[in-house]
Amino acid sequence: MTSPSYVLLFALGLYVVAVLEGWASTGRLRLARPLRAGVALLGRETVTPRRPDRVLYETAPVLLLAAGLLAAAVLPLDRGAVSVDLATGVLFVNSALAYVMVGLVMAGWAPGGAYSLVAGWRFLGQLVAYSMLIVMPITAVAMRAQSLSTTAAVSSQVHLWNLAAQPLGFALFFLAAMAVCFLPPFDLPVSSDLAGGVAGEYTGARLAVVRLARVALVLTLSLAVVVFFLGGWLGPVLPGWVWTFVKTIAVAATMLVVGRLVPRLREEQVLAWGWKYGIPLALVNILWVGLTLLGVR
Amino acid sequence: MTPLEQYGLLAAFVLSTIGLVAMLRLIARSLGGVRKEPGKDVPFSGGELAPKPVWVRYHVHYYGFALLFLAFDMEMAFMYPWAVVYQELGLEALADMAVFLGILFLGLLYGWSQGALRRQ
Amino acid sequence: MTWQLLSVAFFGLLAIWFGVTVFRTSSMVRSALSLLGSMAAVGAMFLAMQAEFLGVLQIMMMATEMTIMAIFMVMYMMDPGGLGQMDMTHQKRVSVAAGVTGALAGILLALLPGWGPIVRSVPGPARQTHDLGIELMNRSMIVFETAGVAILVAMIAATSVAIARRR
Amino acid sequence: MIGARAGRWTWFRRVAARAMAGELSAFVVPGPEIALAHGLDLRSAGVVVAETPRHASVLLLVGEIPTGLGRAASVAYAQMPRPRAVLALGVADVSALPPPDVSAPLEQSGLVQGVEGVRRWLSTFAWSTEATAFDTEAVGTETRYTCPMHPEVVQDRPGKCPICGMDLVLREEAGTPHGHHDTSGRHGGTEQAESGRTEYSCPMHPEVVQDEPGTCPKCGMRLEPREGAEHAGHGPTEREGSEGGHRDGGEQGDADHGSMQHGGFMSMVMMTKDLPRSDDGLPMEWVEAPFGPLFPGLPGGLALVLTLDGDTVAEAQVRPGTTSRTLEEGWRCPADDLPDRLASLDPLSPASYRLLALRALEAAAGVVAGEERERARAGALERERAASHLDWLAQLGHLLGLRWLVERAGELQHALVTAKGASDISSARDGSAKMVGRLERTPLLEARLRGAGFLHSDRREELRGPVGRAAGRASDARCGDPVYRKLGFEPVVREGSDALSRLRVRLAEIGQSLDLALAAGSSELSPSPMPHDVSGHGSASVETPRGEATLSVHLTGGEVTHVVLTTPSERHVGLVGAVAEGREVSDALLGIASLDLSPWEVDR
Amino acid sequence: MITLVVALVVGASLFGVGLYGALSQTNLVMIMMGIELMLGAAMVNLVAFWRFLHPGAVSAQVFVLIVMTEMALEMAVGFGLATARFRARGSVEMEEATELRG
Repeated sequence: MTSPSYVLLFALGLYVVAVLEGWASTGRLRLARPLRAGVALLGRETVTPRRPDRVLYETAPVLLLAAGLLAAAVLPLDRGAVSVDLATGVLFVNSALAYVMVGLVMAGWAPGGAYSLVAGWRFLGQLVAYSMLIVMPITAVAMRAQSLSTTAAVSSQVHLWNLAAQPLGFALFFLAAMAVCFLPPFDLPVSSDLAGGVAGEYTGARLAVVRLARVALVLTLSLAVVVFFLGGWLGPVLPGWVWTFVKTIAVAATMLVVGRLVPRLREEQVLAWGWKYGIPLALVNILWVGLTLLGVR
Repeated sequence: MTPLEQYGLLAAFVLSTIGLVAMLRLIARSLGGVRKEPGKDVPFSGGELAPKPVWVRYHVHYYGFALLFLAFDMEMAFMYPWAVVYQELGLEALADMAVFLGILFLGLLYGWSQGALRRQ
Repeated sequence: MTWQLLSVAFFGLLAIWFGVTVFRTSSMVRSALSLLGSMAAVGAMFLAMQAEFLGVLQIMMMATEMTIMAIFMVMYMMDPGGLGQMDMTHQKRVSVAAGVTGALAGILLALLPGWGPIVRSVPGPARQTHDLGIELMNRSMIVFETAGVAILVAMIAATSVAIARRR
Repeated sequence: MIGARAGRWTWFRRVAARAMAGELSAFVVPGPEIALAHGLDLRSAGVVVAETPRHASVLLLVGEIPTGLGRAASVAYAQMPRPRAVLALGVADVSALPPPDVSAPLEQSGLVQGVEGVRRWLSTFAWSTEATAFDTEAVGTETRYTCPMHPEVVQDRPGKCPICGMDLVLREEAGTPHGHHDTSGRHGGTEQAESGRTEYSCPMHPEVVQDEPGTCPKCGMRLEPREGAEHAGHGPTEREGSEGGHRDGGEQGDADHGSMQHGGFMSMVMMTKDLPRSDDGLPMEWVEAPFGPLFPGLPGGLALVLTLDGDTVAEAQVRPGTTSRTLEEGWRCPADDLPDRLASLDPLSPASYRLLALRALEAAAGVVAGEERERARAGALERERAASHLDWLAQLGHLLGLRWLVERAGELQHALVTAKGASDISSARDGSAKMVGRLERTPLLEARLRGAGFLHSDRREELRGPVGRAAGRASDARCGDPVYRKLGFEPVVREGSDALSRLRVRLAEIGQSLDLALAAGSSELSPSPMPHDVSGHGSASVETPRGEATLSVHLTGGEVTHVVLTTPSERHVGLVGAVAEGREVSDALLGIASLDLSPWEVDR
Repeated sequence: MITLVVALVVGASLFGVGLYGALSQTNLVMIMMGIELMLGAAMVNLVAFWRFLHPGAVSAQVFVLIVMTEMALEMAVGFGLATARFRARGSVEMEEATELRG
């Protein structure tokens, strides 16, 4: 595999996730929908609110998209198939995802509307709740891999996937991943009880970018779940990249569907649960991994 | 690839994202501009024209969490290098980190007991 | 090496420019995000100087910290939107003088002495993280645990002053 | 072409227009709940309901649009990006809006046909060389300059704030053509303050100032005349009597008149010292944000205004006037017309009000409807109750982000509204039993709803209908009814008085009502034969889906001469503050939604 | 050599900007931003020295970590104080903190 093929594969993944998202949000599986919806958005006016913070308003969608794509760039699709094999890839995924929050806060503040403002600051609260839960399980993954490289994270799962080695970490990371890409029930920043929230003041081409960024985030986070916990490219018979692809789409579909079965959480609940149960459990997970690794030695 | 080339590639990714967005905006622009009309550029607020500026001092009710988070977050800076060498050092590393996390957890418990972990 | 020089210079300029913007804009959110920009540029400088772990860590930590800073600025500044274009400074002349003097002194110090031979080779990023871990667990163990105590103290201090007793 | 984008057709524009025609999303005015109540199924017609006009390409008008709502709709229309179409179902013409691009009758086939029409419209007029600007009175804005720190300083040219010396910032205000309570009241005050004319102000709400006598839009008290203040900077009046929370406009006005005149430094201590304190003791600034009349998740027409302290609601009130129509003056009518008139009062529960009118007329005329007839009436009433609760569930699903609930409740409601006979009703009953079961098994739902919209028990006596029954109060107009007694009716009572218990009451009532409707056999609202030219007085009450409504009627010679109507939502609208204040926005909205207010019953 | 000097110059300039901010701003929160910038400048210098003079000295990186921690802690305590002060006085302007000057 070569670099352009990663991009193509990722674009294909984006399209599939977009189709799945349409399915999850309208209940109909239509293959042409993302393309048609995208063109329809481009054909509509791109309204700018009166005297917004123009710089932040324009930057926010780009930042959201860039954060999703950059995080994906360090995640491997197959053995040796990774755009940028950073030695600190695991950490880099975190740092790119931190800018999702920056982008949403910008997008919430910039238009100067009450709904988006509330929604933007809400997401910061959500970040305070989930951030530790995304970081700590990844640390436990790095403990097994003895490295911060994402490829090493996959290689360390040859004998046992992290899903089995640290189920608690997987559960926490999965939930936190849903919170990062603000999927239901964590869709506070774009919630329908604030008339679309942060995305509410974006129209036309800008809205298209915001929606694309959301899809990219879902794909990236699913890929991250696969790489860190589901053995990445590991799997019998089929080529590695097919495994990665299949697993990623499966995780994305699960993420998109599962959250819709429960009501949207309140920021207060997300925060309290994240800190009172999430962080202690994440510490227990680290301790568990630490002890099992000692046992292995 | 040397590390520096890798960082260059990451920068190129950022630039191409910007390029992608610019291209989308150009396509959209080629389909027509935005007509200026009264009321159109006012943020939607339930069918009323926005009455007051909202950029005022905003009460963030989760600042108790935020303060704890600011301090607690720094733990990560130490945990990543620790995780890398954990298997090499074994029990000693586990003990070290247990003490460190124990100390931090005390802080968390204190905050909890003082009511930082709730809406203010 | 030219690339290294160019990128250090570029991100350095970016960091300074964002740093200046922090105090020039009257919108508080912009101000906080400019500081984030400055700090992220510093992180990029770390990357350009091949301190990968520190660079990525800096870019990550500052994102959350500076955005949290933004909430406190929006809470406690008089006019967070910067709508009124207020001047929120005092003793401007003294401050400019102090700032310029400080910067010039630093620059002079940087230019004057011969810094001795420059080391070309640098340990790889994976090695750096590993060494850092070993260092933290061995020689700098006390430093590391002290940092833990400092964090504990900060958490206690922050909550004990900031959290109001429930009415 | 007020909805088209300017320009000629090119191939790419054609492609885009075709894509837009395939992806219709509609902003529904008054709201999706009205569409459901009229028996429209938007989803099967291929329309996605948009949460904000910004994301919508169609403005879908359903049924009668009162003037106030038409104004709000025109604002929403102005905020839609072009190309945008107006699809009117059963609406003649809304004065504030451009003439509808597509009109169709108010029924499912009309909707389908209308959607087709919009698709055609998009492929013909999405781009047009004759595109014109949309500019009606309602969205006409006046440009004003105001001080960010002293909102009471308003003038029509740029400059410095006389109080603090800051640059004034531009802001547009809605044009105030006629009777737009909010803006005319509030901002009018400061303009007159400069001229020193006589103005009228509410003794309880000093921020309500207008230049003609009238009643306060907030509390309904009569406004008192007073002399306009000399300086723009002074607050309109003393704050005595405005309890705790009320802070609006001019109240912090003259706090630091002096300190600003000398030196450029503005004292923040002075600025914040009069601000209300939040629970944690921080003096923050509050923002007034409208969450209506057109807000997804709340019934369309409910002009809710929340004063936000961060993301917490400090104050909540419902402004009147959005759905008010000219019904009131027209009450004088032949007795035979009264049922129709009353049925058009509330599109959300027309059958209940028709029944109310029938019963009141019968009471006035001294006629007794036969048991058979009353049974059929009970059947119709219960059917409407179940449908109304399902409609409410769909709205709740929207607020909770439970899409399946929105869809399922909508489908069941649709099935019930269009049901032909007993077999349709019993299949709807089975379907709703399944849905209720699923909802009860939904994880986290209890945690989400418990405590939201809680009402203290000293409010219990004010509560009616399901809200009252969820507070343990078996208040039900059906209890004394012999027909219901025969059908074996027992009111559903739950304890808790919060959103969760209200949900439980309504869930139980859906099944109960459908059982009753099935037991009643037929469902029909037929009037009893009435003597002509009857005179007399009579009153009746009906347990509408929202609670007990009563009507007393005076008849003189076959003419209705005087009518007194009380509706449950009138009572409950005053509870909005109690359920919302001090709560986080989404919780407050859930609490308000759990009251199931009908704005149509509130302003008549 | 040049790169080192450039990095040091950047560090010095950032320090200057931070110093200006810390002195000129009237608001506690803004003063903290100045301090953050100065600490950032310190980190730039530390990393530059590590990279070009002592790449083998891991303790330099530990030092940077400690400075970074210090930044976060300063913010936590600073905002805690700001909250307490705002609650008590309704202002975090330094000009109004007269009782602190004695």
